[in-house]
Amino acid sequence: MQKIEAIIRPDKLSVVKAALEDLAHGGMTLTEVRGHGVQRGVTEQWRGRTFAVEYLTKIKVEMVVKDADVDLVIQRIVEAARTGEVGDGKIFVSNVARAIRIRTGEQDDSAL
Amino acid sequence: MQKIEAIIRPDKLSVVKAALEDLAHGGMTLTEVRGHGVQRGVTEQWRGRTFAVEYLTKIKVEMVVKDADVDLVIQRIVEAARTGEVGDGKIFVSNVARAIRIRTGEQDDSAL
Amino acid sequence: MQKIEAIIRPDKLSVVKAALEDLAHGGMTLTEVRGHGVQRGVTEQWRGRTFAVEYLTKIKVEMVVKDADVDLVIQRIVEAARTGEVGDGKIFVSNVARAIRIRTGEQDDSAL
Amino acid sequence: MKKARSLSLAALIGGGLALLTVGVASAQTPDEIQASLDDLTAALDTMWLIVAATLVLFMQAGFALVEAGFVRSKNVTNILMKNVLDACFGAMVYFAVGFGLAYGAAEAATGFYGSGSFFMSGNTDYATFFFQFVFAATAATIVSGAMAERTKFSAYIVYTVFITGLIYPIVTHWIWDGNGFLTAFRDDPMNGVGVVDFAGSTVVHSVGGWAALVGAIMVGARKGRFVNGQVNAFPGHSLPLGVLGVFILWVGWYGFNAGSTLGMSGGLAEIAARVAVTTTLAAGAGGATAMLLSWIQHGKSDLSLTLNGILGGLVAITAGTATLEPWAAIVAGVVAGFIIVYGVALLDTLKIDDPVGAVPVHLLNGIWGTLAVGLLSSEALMDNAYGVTSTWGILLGGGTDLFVTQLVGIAATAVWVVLASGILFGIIKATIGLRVSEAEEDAGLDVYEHGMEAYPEFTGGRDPFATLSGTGR
Amino acid sequence: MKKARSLSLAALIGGGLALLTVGVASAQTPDEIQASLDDLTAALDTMWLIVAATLVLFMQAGFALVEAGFVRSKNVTNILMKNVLDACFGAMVYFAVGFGLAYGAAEAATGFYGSGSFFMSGNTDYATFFFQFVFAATAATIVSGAMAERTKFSAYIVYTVFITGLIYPIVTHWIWDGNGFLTAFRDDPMNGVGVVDFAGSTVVHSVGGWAALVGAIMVGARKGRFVNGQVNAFPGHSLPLGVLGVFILWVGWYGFNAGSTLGMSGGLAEIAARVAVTTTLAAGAGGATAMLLSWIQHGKSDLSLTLNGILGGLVAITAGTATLEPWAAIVAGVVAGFIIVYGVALLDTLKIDDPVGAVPVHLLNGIWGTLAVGLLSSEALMDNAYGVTSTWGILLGGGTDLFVTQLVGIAATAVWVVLASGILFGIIKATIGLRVSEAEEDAGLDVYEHGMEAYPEFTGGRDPFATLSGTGR
Amino acid sequence: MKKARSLSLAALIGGGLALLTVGVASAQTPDEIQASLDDLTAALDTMWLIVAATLVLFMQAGFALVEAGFVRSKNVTNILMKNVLDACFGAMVYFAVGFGLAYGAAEAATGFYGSGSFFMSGNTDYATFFFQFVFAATAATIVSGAMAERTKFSAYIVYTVFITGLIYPIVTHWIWDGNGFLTAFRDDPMNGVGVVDFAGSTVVHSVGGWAALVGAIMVGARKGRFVNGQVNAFPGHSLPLGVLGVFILWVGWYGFNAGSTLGMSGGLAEIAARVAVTTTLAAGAGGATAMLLSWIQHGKSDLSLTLNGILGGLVAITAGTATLEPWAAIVAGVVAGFIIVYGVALLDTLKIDDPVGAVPVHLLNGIWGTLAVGLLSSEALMDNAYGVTSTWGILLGGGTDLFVTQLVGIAATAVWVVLASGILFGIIKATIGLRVSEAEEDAGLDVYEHGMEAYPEFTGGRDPFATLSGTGR
Ligand SMILES: Nc1ncnc2c1ncn2[C@@H]1O[C@H](COP(=O)(O)OP(=O)(O)O)[C@@H](O)[C@H]1O
Ligand SMILES: Nc1ncnc2c1ncn2[C@@H]1O[C@H](COP(=O)(O)OP(=O)(O)O)[C@@H](O)[C@H]1O
Ligand SMILES: Nc1ncnc2c1ncn2[C@@H]1O[C@H](COP(=O)(O)OP(=O)(O)O)[C@@H](O)[C@H]1O
Repeated sequence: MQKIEAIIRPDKLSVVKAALEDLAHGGMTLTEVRGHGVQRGVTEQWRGRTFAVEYLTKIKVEMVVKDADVDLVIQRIVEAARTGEVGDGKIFVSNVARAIRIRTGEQDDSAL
Repeated sequence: MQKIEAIIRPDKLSVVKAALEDLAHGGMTLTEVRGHGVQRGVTEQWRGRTFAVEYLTKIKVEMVVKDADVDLVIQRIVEAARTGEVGDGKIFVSNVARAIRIRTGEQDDSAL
Repeated sequence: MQKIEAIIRPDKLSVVKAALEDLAHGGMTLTEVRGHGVQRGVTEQWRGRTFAVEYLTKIKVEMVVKDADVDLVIQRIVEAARTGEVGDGKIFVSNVARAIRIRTGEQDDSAL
Repeated sequence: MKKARSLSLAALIGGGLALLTVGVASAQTPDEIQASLDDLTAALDTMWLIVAATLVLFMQAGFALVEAGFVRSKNVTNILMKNVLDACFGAMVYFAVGFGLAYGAAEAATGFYGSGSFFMSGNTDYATFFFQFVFAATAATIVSGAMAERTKFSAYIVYTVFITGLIYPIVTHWIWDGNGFLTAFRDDPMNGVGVVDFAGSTVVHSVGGWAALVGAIMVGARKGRFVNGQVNAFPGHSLPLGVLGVFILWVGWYGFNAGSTLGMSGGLAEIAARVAVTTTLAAGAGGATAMLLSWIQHGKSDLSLTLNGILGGLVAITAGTATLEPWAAIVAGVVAGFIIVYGVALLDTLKIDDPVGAVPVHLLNGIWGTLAVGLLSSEALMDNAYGVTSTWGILLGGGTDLFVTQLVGIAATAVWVVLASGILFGIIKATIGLRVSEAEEDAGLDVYEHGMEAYPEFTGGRDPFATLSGTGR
Repeated sequence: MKKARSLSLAALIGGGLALLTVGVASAQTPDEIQASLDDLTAALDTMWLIVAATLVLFMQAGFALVEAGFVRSKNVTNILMKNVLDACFGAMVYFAVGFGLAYGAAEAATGFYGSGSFFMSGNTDYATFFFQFVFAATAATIVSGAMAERTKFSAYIVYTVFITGLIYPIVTHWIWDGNGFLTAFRDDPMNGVGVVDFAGSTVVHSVGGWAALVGAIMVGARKGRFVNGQVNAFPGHSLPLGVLGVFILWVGWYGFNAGSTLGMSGGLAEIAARVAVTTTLAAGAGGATAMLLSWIQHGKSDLSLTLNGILGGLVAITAGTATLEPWAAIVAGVVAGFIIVYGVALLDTLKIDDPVGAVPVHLLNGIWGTLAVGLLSSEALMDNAYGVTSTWGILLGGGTDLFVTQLVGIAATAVWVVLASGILFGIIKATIGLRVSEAEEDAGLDVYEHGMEAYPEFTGGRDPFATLSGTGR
Repeated sequence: MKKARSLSLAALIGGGLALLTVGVASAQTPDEIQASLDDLTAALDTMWLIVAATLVLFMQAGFALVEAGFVRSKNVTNILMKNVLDACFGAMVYFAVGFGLAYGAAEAATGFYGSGSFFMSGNTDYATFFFQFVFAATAATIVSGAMAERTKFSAYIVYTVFITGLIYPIVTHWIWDGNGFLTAFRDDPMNGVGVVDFAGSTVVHSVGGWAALVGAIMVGARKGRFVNGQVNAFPGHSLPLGVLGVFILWVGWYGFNAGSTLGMSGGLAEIAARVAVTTTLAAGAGGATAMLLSWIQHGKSDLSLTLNGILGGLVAITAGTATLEPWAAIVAGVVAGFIIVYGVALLDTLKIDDPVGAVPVHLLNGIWGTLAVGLLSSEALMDNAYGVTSTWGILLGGGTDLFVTQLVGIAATAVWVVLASGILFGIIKATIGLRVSEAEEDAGLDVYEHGMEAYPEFTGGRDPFATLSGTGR
């Protein structure tokens, strides 16, 4: 099993989700994060003084999927989340040793 | 060392925490996440129009533990977090290469 | 590639960021988390009754870096985030199998 | 005359230049002068009633905010809904039956309940109705705070209707209606004085407070509040809401207390001004005392208790606001501060769960305020405000008549409200049920009862998931 | 005399002991008595206008909170800014031209527009100006809610200036100025009665409502609201703000409605008191009805609709608040509740996006309220308030004159406001543009238009990133 | 008579049908008529004082919200606590000594301080006390904003007591008491006119502002605000709180300014109405100007500066609200807007850290408002409000007498408040300490000083950790 962590634009979440809907994936977990990369922040002001907000809100989508599904999921996410502008985000893939479904105690692939 | 990531119901957090109290675990890190799995969301309404809230609030509990402790910790979490209803959550285990305690610079198992 | 996850004090974030500025690192992702370790919480009160807030706010800094950069990044973070008091936090390092830049489709090291 | 009035209206609206005095004809004969004087007097007194009632209505917002700020965010929509409906249903119910039970003066009326004026039939004293209604709404609103975070919404609707329509009006009749068996306004008041409750420490606050206590006991404590002999604190989710609510209540209290002169003419203005001062001093003393006590106890000053202390001081001065000298108002407020700090702790000991402190604020201080009249009222002011010279505060040498009468008022109110609300909550419990399910309590009443979160966005401050949460069905 | 007044001022301020009566000389001759009576009458009526106008100005805060609470957090700074500027620019513009167009009585004035009193020149009736200004500010503020979350800030500034300075004052002149061609205050009113709109269901609320409708249509729906025939809900980010806003509006409405007597003397006090009661009952009925309907429809009671229902009830009673009996006020409120629930749904069906419900609340209920006068006004109260005995509510046997006149008033207002605001929004669209870019709409107007988030901290509740966000340039 | 009054009370409360006029006996003799007139006059003026004072007290909520909204969430409980206690302690202290120092008229009183009326002894003018107290509370509350986010809570308690009890009352005595050496209400005022400060640009706002400036300097800037020559912005955590606060202040300002007529009879109503209009126009002009300036400077309109601009305009009109024509009020407001935008920047340059802008709003515009009287007061209105015909605004040809007197007033106030508050803060610093520790400042004052977070839940919007955070001890 692999964990796919995609850091995407908040407003792309619904598109990404739709793109993954038909896959038989078991679930996903979302976290609100703040990111900093090539993309720089916006300028805001407070009582006449401007300042840079250097971290922008992003959504981290985490999905643990079967090894066989990794490529397809990545491809779908890339297609759905891309705008071509800086700030589109990144995908990181790492190995997962075990998975357990708390409700049933099922393990690994059948737990996803 | 292994990282145990458990995604649980928010109201099970105190039970899970109590179940782990007597273990000599070094610490844990919690994140509020939104999850989507077998469990579907609730229906809410706004000015007469209903809509589905498809992501439900969950807590992600992260603990990095010695290899020897992994099974026990998992077992405790599963017991504490289970209700038997959909939405109980999942546990993912992955390998951690190094650990450092910032305060002392201690490394790996002794840093946990 | 390795993922460096550092859990630090919120007020150390700006120092850590400054310490990493000159490195050619590609980006970082931040999450607000609540942590529990050697450090115990603070006491608060509500209508005459005191209680312990057992989880304290921490920032999780995630950076995926080239293998060659790992040691330097860790060293910088440790130096910047240390106060010597309990609660300084921890750093965990784990392996990342793949990285993809969504905007361009670049892979692995060149995607960082 | 009516034509003239409508013309004057036209003139006032239309001609930007028209002087405002055109409404008054050139009255010169003694009779015309008298008519003008009567008109001005009525106008002035009516205006005061309307302004004061508007301030009291604003207190609904204050209660809503205090209660919302003091509960957890998962139950905020629910507590807001209840406060909103207290006003909405309250208006209907008090119009239909409540006002008549309180002040109806038909033949059927006795010293125990009024009759007549239902649906305002045959009664055109709208200013009085408006002023009395806002008090009724206040009494009803007290209960929702004490029963917050676990009471069924349908149960709430039933009990609020009965409190506004039946339980509260009866006590009003007893103590404030000229026919009431306890009133100071009868020709032959009890012990020559009757119960002195100027603006309602007993009539409004204790009534709400007793019902709140009975309700809190019957619905039981919130899950997890008292566990294995340990008392867990459930901090309220927003102190700014709580503070704003208390300031709004404080401001509204000038309508509540000073407005209870019911007019400004005939020397009432002087009383109203003094009432404003005693109200201010008691509020300040209550807040300062609770703050200092909490500081001494825990080494840190507690804003939540300070807020309760201010409200406690206000409730405590409500009965005696016209008959206590300023120094006595400060005494009343200081004692109120103590009552808050120890009263909150006492409820915890008794395992009675009152999330917002309605019982210490409204019941305990309502009782204390009513007793304070019997203890501290000055001779001169009892005469000035009630025309009573035979008895005044026991501690100032005024004998026991007043104090004993106050005790009777407190006791009668306690018996009636405890019985009536006990039966009411008992019937509700046996039929539609009083309490939500455990699952609902865990998840919060907002989603289960109303399908609506108070802060539906992820962080309360910015919503990356907004595009999703709105997927329509 | 002036010296005397200043001396009295000095005495009042300086001497804590000075009696408040020193301002009045010892008037004994009939003329002096008359002068005193006139002074008191003017003082009383002016005071009422000032107090009522202050309450109405407070409604600006109510609108700001309701609109802020009902939008998503990324657009909160923007909607707050608009509400703040409605009051700021409104004051300038109404002072310069609006008041003159509404009530100017110079030769050039006709039945269709006023002239004179621009910049208050030659007019010292400041109480009237103050009272009329706060109504103008209300009309302007209605529009921003319906066009929230996607309208350019510069476009907003242009349209708000024209609504306050031109569109609203013209209708005021027609219906409220003594010269207006539709007014009830002419010597020869249309159909012997003129349009009866006591406090502005049509003059204020429909005017704002029509402009809101035209604006909402012309700016288009928010991105993602209507997709593939599906209607997506965008829940407002904070219900406590919404509830507080509604309570503030409810409280302010007593200034709005009861204050529209424009005085207290000459029997007006009695009208004001009755107005307060009908206002209360309609608000309660509107809220209760909307709540029950939503409960029946979805099995869960909807707080957002309940809030709209209260406001709908208030708008619906605004025209007839002085001529409807209490029972009729309840009828008006109940119908208002239905209009809210079905009106909100209707707009969705028509794919008109009105984030806060300005159209159902202000336009639909403004029309309903104006019609309700023609249907339900009682004979006695038409006489009492307007001195009209020839016609009253059609359902009470008062013939068609009143009802038809009300229809004419509604239609005339519709034609003018739709045309004028259509042209206004058309020109804005063609020049500076009406709508922000898609990118700006996605990210929120707060950052793009104002560089300022409403809740700049990460979680809205605690900011670990605060030290960073403040890095100066 | 007293019996009659109490009977009328009974009748009013008891009999729903009783007419409101029963309080007035059938006065027919000239003396009885005169008595009725005197009673009505006193009632009317007292009512105005009570209503106005209530509005001013509401400003405490406004200050609390603006200050809370403009600081970071980790210090919100602390700033709320301070605002709550300003009112609580203020009431005690002003009752005990402040009022006597300001208006006490005992033999010992001089032109420099009052004496007598301590604890209201021998003084029953409660309306005046109530009105004066709410002004005192306002002055005290200004300071907490400028010293927010780093001042010790115990230090705060000490300084607020001294400002309310000593520093503020002295200036009040000088300028508003009939004996004060600078007052316009003496028989022989300085330069034939005395300092003209109708509602307190100098007496209230500059006093608070000077103390705020001294305090902000002596406590030092917040950690991280000025680093290596760079100025870091610390955005306030909630703009909705800030906006609501400003609206509440704006509304309360009608009590503050118009209420300062201290009555309605004897032609004062006319002044009050004009005051309401100039107040409105200056507020609008201040807000609009600050908004436009910020837009020009940064390309984006800045809501935080707009809010400061409105408050600046209100402070600037406070002194001259009765003697400036409407156009001049707009001028005063426009200048106030400039002062806000450049004043805020100036403080940054001077490295003085004033989190909420108290110095530009209250001090700079307090000075400007006092000078504006000397520059722009019209001849007619100086006569109308003060009975002075010898001097008026310098720019309108009224000579230098008024302007010079205003300068003296400003200077005398500056010297006294800077000295007194400098000594006060110096002693506090040397004894209990003025500033919290660095660790406390980092973590926020809420947890360290009060053990209470303003938004204790994780996200401010929903609390998954709630079950934990409440584990009792
Ligand atoms: N090396 C990295 N480690 C962790 N997170 C990263 C890294 N690089 C980028 N990110 C995350 O991805 C987001 C998008 O990165 P950015 O460089 O702006 O994207 P792009 O390359 O598409 O312009 C960042 O905001 C950050 O959250
Ligand atoms: N494959 C997955 N990858 C990441 N998170 C997952 C995955 N499957 C489930 N989750 C997380 O676990 C939570 C519970 O999943 P769910 O399927 O509802 O549990 P159960 O199987 O017990 O009914 C989800 O809300 C989601 O956050
Ligand atoms: N074994 C662990 N697994 C996950 N997170 C941990 C672990 N140990 C510590 N942490 C995180 O690190 C933070 C700091 O830990 P703590 O033990 O207080 O630090 P220190 O050792 O420097 O005193 C904790 O709040 C928690 O978030």
